[in-house]
Amino acid sequence: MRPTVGVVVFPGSNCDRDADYSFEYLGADTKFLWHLETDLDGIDVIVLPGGFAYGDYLRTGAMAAYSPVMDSVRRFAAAGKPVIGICNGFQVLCEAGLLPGALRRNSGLRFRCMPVRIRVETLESPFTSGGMWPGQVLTIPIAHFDGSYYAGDETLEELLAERRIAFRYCDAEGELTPESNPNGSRLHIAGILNPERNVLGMMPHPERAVDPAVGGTDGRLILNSLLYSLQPAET
Amino acid sequence: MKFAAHLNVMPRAEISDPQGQTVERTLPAIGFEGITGVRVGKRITFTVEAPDENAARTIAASASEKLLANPVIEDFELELNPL
Amino acid sequence: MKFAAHLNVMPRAEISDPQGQTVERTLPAIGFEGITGVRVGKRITFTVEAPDENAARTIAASASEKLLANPVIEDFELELNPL
Amino acid sequence: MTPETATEPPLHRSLGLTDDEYSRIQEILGRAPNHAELAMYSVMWSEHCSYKSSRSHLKDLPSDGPHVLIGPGEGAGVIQVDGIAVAMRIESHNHPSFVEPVQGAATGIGGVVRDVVSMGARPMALLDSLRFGPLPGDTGADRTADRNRWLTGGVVSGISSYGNCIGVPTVGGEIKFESSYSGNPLVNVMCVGVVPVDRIMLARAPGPGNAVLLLGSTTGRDGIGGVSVLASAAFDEEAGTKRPSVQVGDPFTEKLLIEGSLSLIEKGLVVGIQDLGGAGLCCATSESAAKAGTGMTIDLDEVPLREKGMEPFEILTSESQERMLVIMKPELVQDAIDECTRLGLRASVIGEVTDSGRLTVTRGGEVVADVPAASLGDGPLYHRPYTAPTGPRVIRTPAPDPVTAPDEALLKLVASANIASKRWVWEQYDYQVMLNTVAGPGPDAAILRLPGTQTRIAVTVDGNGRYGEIDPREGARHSVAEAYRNLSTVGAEPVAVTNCMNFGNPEIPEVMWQFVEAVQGMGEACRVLETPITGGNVSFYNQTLDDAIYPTPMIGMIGIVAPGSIAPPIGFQNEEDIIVLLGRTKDELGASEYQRTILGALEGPLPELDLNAEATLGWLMRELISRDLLNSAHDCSEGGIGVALAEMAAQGRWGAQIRTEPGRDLIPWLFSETTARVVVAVGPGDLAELKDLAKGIGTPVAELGVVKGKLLSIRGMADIKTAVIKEAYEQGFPRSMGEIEE
Ligand SMILES: Nc1ncnc2c1ncn2[C@@H]1O[C@H](COP(=O)(O)OP(=O)(O)O)[C@@H](O)[C@H]1O
Ligand SMILES: [Mg+2]
Repeated sequence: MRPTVGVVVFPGSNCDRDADYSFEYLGADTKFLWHLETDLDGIDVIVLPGGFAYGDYLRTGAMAAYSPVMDSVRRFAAAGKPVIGICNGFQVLCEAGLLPGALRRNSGLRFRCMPVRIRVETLESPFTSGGMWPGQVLTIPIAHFDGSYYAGDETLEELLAERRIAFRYCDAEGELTPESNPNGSRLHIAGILNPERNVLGMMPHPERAVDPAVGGTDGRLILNSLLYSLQPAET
Repeated sequence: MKFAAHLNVMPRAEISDPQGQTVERTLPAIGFEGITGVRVGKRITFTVEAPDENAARTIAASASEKLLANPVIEDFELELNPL
Repeated sequence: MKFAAHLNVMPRAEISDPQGQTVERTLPAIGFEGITGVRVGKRITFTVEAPDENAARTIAASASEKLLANPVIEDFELELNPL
Repeated sequence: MTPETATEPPLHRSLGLTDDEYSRIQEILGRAPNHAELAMYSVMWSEHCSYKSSRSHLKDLPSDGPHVLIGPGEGAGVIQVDGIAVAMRIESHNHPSFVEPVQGAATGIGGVVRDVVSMGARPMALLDSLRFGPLPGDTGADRTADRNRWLTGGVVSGISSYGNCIGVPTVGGEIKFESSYSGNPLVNVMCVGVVPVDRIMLARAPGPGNAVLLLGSTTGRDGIGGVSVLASAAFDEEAGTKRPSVQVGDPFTEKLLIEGSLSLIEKGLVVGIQDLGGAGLCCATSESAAKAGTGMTIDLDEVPLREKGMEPFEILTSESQERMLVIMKPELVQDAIDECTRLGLRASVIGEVTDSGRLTVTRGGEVVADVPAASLGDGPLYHRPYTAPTGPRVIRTPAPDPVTAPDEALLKLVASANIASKRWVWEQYDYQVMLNTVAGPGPDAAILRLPGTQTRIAVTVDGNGRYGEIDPREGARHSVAEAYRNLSTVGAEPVAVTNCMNFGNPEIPEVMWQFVEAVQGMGEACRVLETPITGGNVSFYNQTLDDAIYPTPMIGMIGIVAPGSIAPPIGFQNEEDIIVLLGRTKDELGASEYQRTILGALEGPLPELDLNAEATLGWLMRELISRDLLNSAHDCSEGGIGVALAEMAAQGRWGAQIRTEPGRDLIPWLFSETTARVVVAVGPGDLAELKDLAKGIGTPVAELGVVKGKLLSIRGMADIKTAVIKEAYEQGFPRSMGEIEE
């Protein structure tokens, strides 16, 4: 079965084509969903791609969180289907209340585009269950100005207790050194899951690390894991 | 009726404000001593049209809460004056 | 003596404010009618230590002009209160 | 009115028009122009729009070649690569960036991107070429240093915020510091775009009866008339004070404008399209009508305005950003408006194409301007006098500085803002979005995959004002050669050039001479290297008081990478690789970075330039790379062999043991900027093949040494640890920007 990946396009999204390219590269069917679209029939995965929805004006993701498509995405997620928000998409998920916390300006106060290392913190999610081991270090690019994850202490404790941190910034050895945190995120958080574990938000761009001609290939692990999770279980 | 709304949106007190800190560190370097506790937030001004002040306040406050400020990281103060 | 300074930095009236315009165009779509003339600027708060109010005002105003606001595209308003 | 008003110059002069120009307008119209018309002529006949000083010289540039589809004269040049059209263009935004660096640079990106979109192309890459005065701590730093730093940071953040937001990767560029730019920085931006050949659009308004649409932002009082319209007391004074001196970029609207324009084109709704740049609506309407031999009526009441009380001349000449003009069949207008509405983009029908040959503008039903459309673009042509400077031009090679030890000099160069890694800059740019960036920023040239294909192109932008100051003709030739070498070093075959000529005031004969010389030098080099010029941009008046900037032609060059050819990295990869210099080193320290940073001087003579040697070296590099013989490669440019080796050590895994040429002085050998040289590393087993190839084509080969250990060890010089070189190279720039506390 070829799963169908719905790539949401907000006004100002700019990694929509990249997500489309990479999922197709990995063998999925894809469909663009303009933000006014509310019909998600036939869609197996929702991707909220990176970019600058509404120019990132006011606050990243703030206006996009109110796009008509987001109500449908909420229902889609509530039905247990997988949603992945990448970069700007992560920001939208937080603003829309699908994930806790918020993304603030990088602590260095500059946009950063670079490959970073992230550590796989849990295998319990469709995004991390296939072909990864706990503590595995992946190299994935980031490209953001507002990627500093913030949540209050209580929320952080909850995330830890429920093992809902999917990825943390680390060094080549998997250590959480201060230099390895590119944006000042609390607990080095690079990606988190919702309580039901079917919604992932992450700042790094796995879709930029799929085609070896233009980047690494570690992003495939995440996207492939997601695609495998949709295959009917073999009996 | 029209009302002028002034909204101050500041990072919440318990949250560190790297932008404010950077400004604070830069100031002495360019000759300004004695400035501390710098915090940088947003100021948003707009006009609300509503039947009366109460209605205007409801609109403005709820726009602030829902869109203009993010309660996870920001506090806001709203001021409303008839125009 | 210490003074609390509140600085409002707004895009100058004749300068276009894409941020404010975009917010304004989005608000009705989210269900907020009657909001117009949105402008988005900065709010900066800090403490000034100086021998007297005049000295504090001089420091704060000149820091605003030189660093905190960009007079080419922004206007600012400064409020100072003894602490 | 004050008594002085009576003696004030006539309006046309305060608008920057000469008496002769004014008479010509009267002749064209058969009457005196009204205010709006006068304003239109004044902006259209300004240097910026009419190229009145430069046109007669630019026409001789070579612009034909097997790949060129569209040469100079359109929004962007277009070449053909494997059946795909690639559009290219450079624009300057020097003056706005000096006033407000963030917004100046941002709006500069917006402008050049729209030029490319106006060809129907999707922008796929940006490169920035920047010049500022010296940063604090740098040789030549003076009281402007702090401001230079502020400008640098601002310009980079402007490019970053705008380019990143519109989702076009910034894949390369250059940034240099020289005192000559302290009073006038340069911000040049190049944009590359792609379009299927059969979908290339032109700025034409054919077909009387066709509708004229304005897409994008509202029109405000921004950037009206650029220069002296503002100064005119005869215009409403109050309006004058309301006019902003700076424009604020709106990348979000630009993104919608890109998507909207391309979508209308893709749906086949568009017969002509032009961006609104200099001289705004007045230019876009008159030019597109004139080029199609038609006329146009424009109703100003239909132009969405941002401000109240705008005068017709203000609406016509406003340079508000993020707008495009589209010509289409009237029956398709509704489809177009529906599509724009869906995308959230403003679109208004503002007029109609006519067969009158006139641009007729109405407001409230009254005609407010009515002029022959072609006459606005057909501005005056000047043959400005030019003379070579007469003063003594110091041409002597300064003696090497006896005090600075060679290792110290090398480290100082490597850490200097001009040479140190620009990571601090390019990490602020999203260089990956669109997933076509095969390499860059960082390598000698960026490599891009053309979307949807396996075809790769390489792009670079290069300019050398120091060389130009010594000899503008040679300087331009050198810049072309350096761009050519950078492309060759990544294995690409250079095929086309676009350029931006940055000069001082052309009314000064010595400056005009620099310009004429540079144009000729550029043309000469491009002829020899077979890289036709597809277009360019001229920026004059880069000058404060009597000080013109160094004459600085920027060369943007595109090359094609052979299928299967993989560019070697700069850094040393394998211990025991043999390090080889292709080309010969002469004692040529004139105008070098060594001279600048270590000696604090600028003196000639320039290194000799042998374009044929560049061409052969280029061929050799492409051959070596396509045979996969090279493990590392880096061209020798600023800082010579010394800096090239240091960069290869800084970016690689290993150091090197280098022997020098017997009987040569170390300093000139290390730091001479002799042209036509590349340093490469090859596996010992491949050395013979390399030598054979080089010998066959006549490129000199010298074995410099071997990749080894963690030291850069050059005979006659104290060893330097590679870690120390790395530190200097990586931290130099952040340190200059004040990000690292001493
Ligand atoms: N302003 C800039 N923007 C983007 N990339 C830059 C900038 N300045 C330098 N770079 C990148 O850094 C690398 C080194 O630049 P430079 O030393 O100018 O190269 P070269 O000497 O080969 O022309 C190149 O890959 C270049 O693209
Ligand atoms: Mg180079």
